[in-house]
Amino acid sequence: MDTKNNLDNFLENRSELSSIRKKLQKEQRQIRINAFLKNKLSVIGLVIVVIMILIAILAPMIATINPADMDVANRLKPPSTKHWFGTDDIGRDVYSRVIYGTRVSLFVGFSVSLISGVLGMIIGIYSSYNKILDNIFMRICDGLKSITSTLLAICLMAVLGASIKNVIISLALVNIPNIARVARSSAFVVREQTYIEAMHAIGAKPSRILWIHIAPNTLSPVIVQMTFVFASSIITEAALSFLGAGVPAGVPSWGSILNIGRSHIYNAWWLIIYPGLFTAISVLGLNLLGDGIRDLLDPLTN
Amino acid sequence: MSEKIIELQNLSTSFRTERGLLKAIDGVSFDVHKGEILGVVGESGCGKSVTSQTILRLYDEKYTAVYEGKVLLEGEDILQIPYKKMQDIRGRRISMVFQDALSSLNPVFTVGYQIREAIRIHQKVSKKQANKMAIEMLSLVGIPAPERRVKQYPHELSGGMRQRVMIAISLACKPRLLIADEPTTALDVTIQAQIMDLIVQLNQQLDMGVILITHDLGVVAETCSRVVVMYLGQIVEEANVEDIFDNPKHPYTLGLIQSIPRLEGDRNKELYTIKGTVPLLSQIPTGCRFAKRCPYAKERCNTQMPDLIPVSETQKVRCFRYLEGGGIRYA
Amino acid sequence: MKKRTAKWLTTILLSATMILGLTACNSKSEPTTGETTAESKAEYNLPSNETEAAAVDKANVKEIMNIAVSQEGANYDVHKTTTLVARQLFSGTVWEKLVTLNGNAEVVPELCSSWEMSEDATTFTFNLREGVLFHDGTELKADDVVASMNRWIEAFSTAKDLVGNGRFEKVDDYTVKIVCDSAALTLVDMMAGAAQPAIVTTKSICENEDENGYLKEYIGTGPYKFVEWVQGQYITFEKFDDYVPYYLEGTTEEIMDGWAGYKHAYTKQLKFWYVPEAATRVAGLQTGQYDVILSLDSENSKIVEGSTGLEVASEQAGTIALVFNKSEESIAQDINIRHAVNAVANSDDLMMSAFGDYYDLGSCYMDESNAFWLTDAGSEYYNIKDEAKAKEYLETAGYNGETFKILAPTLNHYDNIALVLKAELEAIGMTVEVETVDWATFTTLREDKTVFDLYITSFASVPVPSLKAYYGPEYPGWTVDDTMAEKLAAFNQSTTKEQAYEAWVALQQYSWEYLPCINAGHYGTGYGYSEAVSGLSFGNGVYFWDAYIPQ
Amino acid sequence: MKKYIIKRILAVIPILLVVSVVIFSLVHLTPGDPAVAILGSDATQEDILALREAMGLNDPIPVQYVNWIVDVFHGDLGNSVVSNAPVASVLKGHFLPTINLAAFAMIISLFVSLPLGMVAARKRGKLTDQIVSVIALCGISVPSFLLGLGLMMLFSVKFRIFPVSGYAPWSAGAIEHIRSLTLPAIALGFMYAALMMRMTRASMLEVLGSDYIKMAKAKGVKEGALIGIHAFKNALVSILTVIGQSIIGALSGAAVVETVFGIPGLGSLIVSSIGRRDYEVIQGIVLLIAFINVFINLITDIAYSFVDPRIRVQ
Repeated sequence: MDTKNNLDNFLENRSELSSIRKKLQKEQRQIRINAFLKNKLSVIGLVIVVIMILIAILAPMIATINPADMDVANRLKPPSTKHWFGTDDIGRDVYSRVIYGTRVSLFVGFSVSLISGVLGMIIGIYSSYNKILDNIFMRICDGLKSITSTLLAICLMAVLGASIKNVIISLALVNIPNIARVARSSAFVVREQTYIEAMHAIGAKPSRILWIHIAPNTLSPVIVQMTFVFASSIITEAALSFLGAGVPAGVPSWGSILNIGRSHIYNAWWLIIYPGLFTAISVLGLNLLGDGIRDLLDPLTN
Repeated sequence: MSEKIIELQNLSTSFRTERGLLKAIDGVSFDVHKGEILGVVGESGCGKSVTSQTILRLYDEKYTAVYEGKVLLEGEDILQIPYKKMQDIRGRRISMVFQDALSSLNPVFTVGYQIREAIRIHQKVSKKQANKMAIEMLSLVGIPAPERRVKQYPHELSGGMRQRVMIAISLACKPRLLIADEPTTALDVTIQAQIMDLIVQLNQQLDMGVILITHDLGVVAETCSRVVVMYLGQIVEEANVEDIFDNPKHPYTLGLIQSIPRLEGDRNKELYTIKGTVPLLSQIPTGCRFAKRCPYAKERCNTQMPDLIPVSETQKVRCFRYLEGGGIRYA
Repeated sequence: MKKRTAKWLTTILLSATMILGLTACNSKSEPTTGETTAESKAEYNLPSNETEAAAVDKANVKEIMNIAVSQEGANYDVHKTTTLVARQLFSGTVWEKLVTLNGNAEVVPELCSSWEMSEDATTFTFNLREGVLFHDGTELKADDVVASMNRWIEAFSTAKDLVGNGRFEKVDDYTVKIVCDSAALTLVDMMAGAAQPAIVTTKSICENEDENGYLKEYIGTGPYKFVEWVQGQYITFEKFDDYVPYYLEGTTEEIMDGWAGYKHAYTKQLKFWYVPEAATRVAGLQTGQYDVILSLDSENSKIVEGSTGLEVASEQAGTIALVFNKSEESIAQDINIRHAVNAVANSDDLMMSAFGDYYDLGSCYMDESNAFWLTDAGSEYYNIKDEAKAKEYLETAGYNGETFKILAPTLNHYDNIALVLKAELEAIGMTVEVETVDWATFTTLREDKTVFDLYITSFASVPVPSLKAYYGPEYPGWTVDDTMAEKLAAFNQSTTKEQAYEAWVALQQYSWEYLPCINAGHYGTGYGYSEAVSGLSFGNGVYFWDAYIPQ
Repeated sequence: MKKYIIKRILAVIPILLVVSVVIFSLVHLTPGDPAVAILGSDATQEDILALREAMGLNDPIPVQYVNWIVDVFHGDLGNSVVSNAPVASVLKGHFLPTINLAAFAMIISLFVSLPLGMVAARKRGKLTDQIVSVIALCGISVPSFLLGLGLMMLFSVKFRIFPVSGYAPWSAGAIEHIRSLTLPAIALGFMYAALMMRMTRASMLEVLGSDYIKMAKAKGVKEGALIGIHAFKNALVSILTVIGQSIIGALSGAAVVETVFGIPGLGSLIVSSIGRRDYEVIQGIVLLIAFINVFINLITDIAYSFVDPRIRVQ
């Protein structure tokens, strides 16, 4: 019997099987989406995140004053009809800066989770495939992980200097090991499955197996992980900026407003409360949504 | 006849679900006498396990389950006593052996601990004494070198051994009634037989009542004196074991018996199966619950619910067709 | 422009403050030399200390005083470090110098009983006080002074430049002298008040350096001895029982004037806590955890003032300078660009953005506390806020949208100054980029001629104008200009103070024309303390040699 | 077991090597140098240049690395570039406050999270559960520095119950010590309490649905023992994982909280050391943290085998 025929047979059988599986999956998915929508907390999370995204997109319309405009004479003024959230220490409008800060936070969170998600997945999947690579990557990941994310981020920021780009690079680097681990372990599980073994047996190309058959199966846990990376990046960015090692002075970000508020905690509560609330609520929303997505994509953990 | 240990009177259990109350068992009545083994048979999902767990009130009564009817344990209705008092009944007067010993034994405690715990909950004995008793129990259920076994964890034992341990735990306080919920399902055939023998032997030795829940009619034939056949939360037939096999009255019972593979007879003949599957609890039909799958069903079966009617001193059946015809002529 | 009810008492109060037993002699006239061009004045408030020395009941004084400071030194070898906290904590308290400054920033004797300068201002002779004891029990002798002073000269390049090859030498056990290569009129001023104070320790301590060349032990002659430094936590001083106090020249009263005079050391133990967070220092003061806190900014000082039982003192602390890159790599090499920036800079906004109310304007490069050197030379260029003129300058310079790079450290909100300046420059059509980095990065980056056109920094109060670093060709910003060098040399070669002052006026005038940097204004700092604390000495810091809390 | 531990400890070496290379490169890639930290902000340019030369900061980086790592393997972490104190003694001085803070935070969060998590699992879907879930969500959503600032405003400034900042060592008395650490520990521990709460709830739920719990119930085991002993011991494995991760997180997350509360621990030391470019100290801290991290992972793994006999260390 020639291999080709064998392969065709195999693929045919497999496609039949997979069409059944797909149907089942679709049904399952529908059930889970219903469950997701029934779960009030997930919906609240979704609403918060959607509002955040809207705020970020519509920032120029929602904001009342150009966030970079300063009026030093009116510095540190409490909330008023002109400045809804008061002014900061060089007289910029805190409300507008908080609104624009949503953009920065979302951008940082999104970029970090995307970059670390993609790179982490590539590393994780390759590691699952090649023992030598695995050893190298995993030792490096172990090393990075054992430095702990906060310290590593602080050190990286010291090297790179304050800028949004560098915050994203640092946080992505910090989060890659986590995602790589998740991708690697679920790739391992998929790899052990019979059909992958069978594909090896009939001589399918490794890269094809990796990217067409293994990678998609690691997607769900990676996406779940990414939502949490999203949330934690927003916190870490705020913490870095709070320590003065995050985004540079001119950029309106929640963390940098908090950093200013830190030295005015007695006389300018509005510099802490508003960005603080925005940070906490968005992270809350993302976490709620993350929980929902996890239940949606990864029923095993439920 | 000897004294009744337990008597179920019109027992129903409903579960609170998102779709409202769902009745899992409906008007179940039977009794078990001292020294007797009662078999409860039926396909999965027919309410056997719900019945047994209801007897022990294992469901969460605040949030999940609602019980109706009576469960008389030596004349006392244990559905009415305070929930806390159940702790004294469980394990001491009624105990239970579960299907899968691997998952039913706590993996993080030693075998000895789990037996001792059962003893010390109900009896005031020292730890040392309890340990001695545990070792005795293990040898009672036929485990070799029990002194060594008490120190072992469930995962270190074989499947049969684990099942014996579970029986040892159940019998630790010499209960009046043992409920064995499919005790052999997960085991090899040879081990199955050993475990069943053990249960029969202990039943005689300790003079207790046993409710044997199973879907395996073969096991029933060998061990039970009386049989209750359940379908979709109801008893459809109750009879002595001989009558069930020789003279089944309900079409469902008949179907079950016919689907037992036999050594004699035509091997090439396809094995009988009852068509269809047990419907979900939420889709219980209005008439006879078996009607949809019954080869003999008539108009009336689809609209009206038959009662469980005694047809002889020892036999009861729930079927219009049988009652009408004075007996269905089963081909 | 701001008009505030000026309570412009810094100079006056400086003198008044320190004089124990005297009521503030507010009648003293305005600074004798030069008028400040201050257009707006911070409401500084340095309280005068009116406690009668005799009235202090020593038996009923709290044993420990807790002080919160915002900085921690890498070490406290003040010969070598310029860290503000090192000199504020140790100077006059643990260490003493041959000479020090009185309330009028005049040089007066401390460890010496008198000193003489030769006519040509090259030779200085110091007669030591006898019987002064170090904390290790040994007596102060010429050998100790020679070792200490020469160590200081080696460590302090400005002094080294001034004295040339001259070094201190022993004349007898109680006399030392130094012969400088050329006129070194300001040597004693430096010894008395430089950022690297010329403190005196024992000869053996001077020689007992660690591998990096820092003192291993801090042994001085001051009223308090150093006990312990727990890094990251606190520094403890304890009263030195064998301290030998001295009287101000010409008095026998137990009083002080500025940093000089009779120190009592009423409190047994001084504990300086390292508390980097401003808010935490304030909260600690409010809860009584600390008796005195340093580095209070203008907003927090309002909070402290508003709290019952708490007081605030404040004073000028230094100048903010916008230093231009005058190398070929920068567009600021063009003097017209520099003038354009200067013309549009709004000093009020620049200063306020970083210091709130704790600033005042003034074209003088020197601070009010050094009254002798004040001058309004060049004030016509200061804070003119003329956009049209700025645009003219830009046109002359042929400016064509080149990026103007501002470098600022994140320290003390200097980044705010950069942002405000950016906005102002953009208003006249300049393209501006701001880079804000931490202090360590800043000090390295500014050495690179290509990364900035202007950077923002501060200069703490110095006793002599020549200590202003930005006149040097080596200092980042690279002032390479013949006229400037000539005028600086004229200052350095002066042999009398009057001559030096003339030279300084000319130098400052030329500075405003040449603009090596823009002097944006003077910043202030505050101190918060509990009402219960008496006897604090203010003036270029707060000092605790007479401080006490009655029980 | 012994063999396993030795094997695991040996496995630490490559990790620490990776860590050392990473941190050494990071530290030396950082712009700026310690000269200014040593000389102060008003130092003259000449003095700075002279010091830089004297400190040998101009050696090639690989040479510096090899020198350092060889010393480290001899147990010598070097001397602080800035204060010249031995790094080991600097770390020792800052280690206790951080350990105490982290331990206190862990104790608080364990005492809060475990019972609450168990109760929430027991009352799944009911009001109690929802309240606990919301608290847990807030916990993982409120950054510790924000919580710290809030607690400080409320309990130190307004009610004056706790000191605002600073650290009182054990030697200052147990009460003072605990008082000085209470607020920072809460600020730091809240997030980990939340994580543990979620994990406890989730794994308790999983366990409570298992057959052996039903079996124990059928045996007559009382409610308390059922949850507290039978279920808990089983849930403990996954809870232990979170506890281990939380301890590590608390150690490194302390950086921000320590800065807010002025606690002289490793966290504030690393923040200030970065500001001063105190290379050796930064390297020392990171190595120490990495070592603790690996060590805690080892302890957790060994603890697993005590909790769950099915997990064998090998």
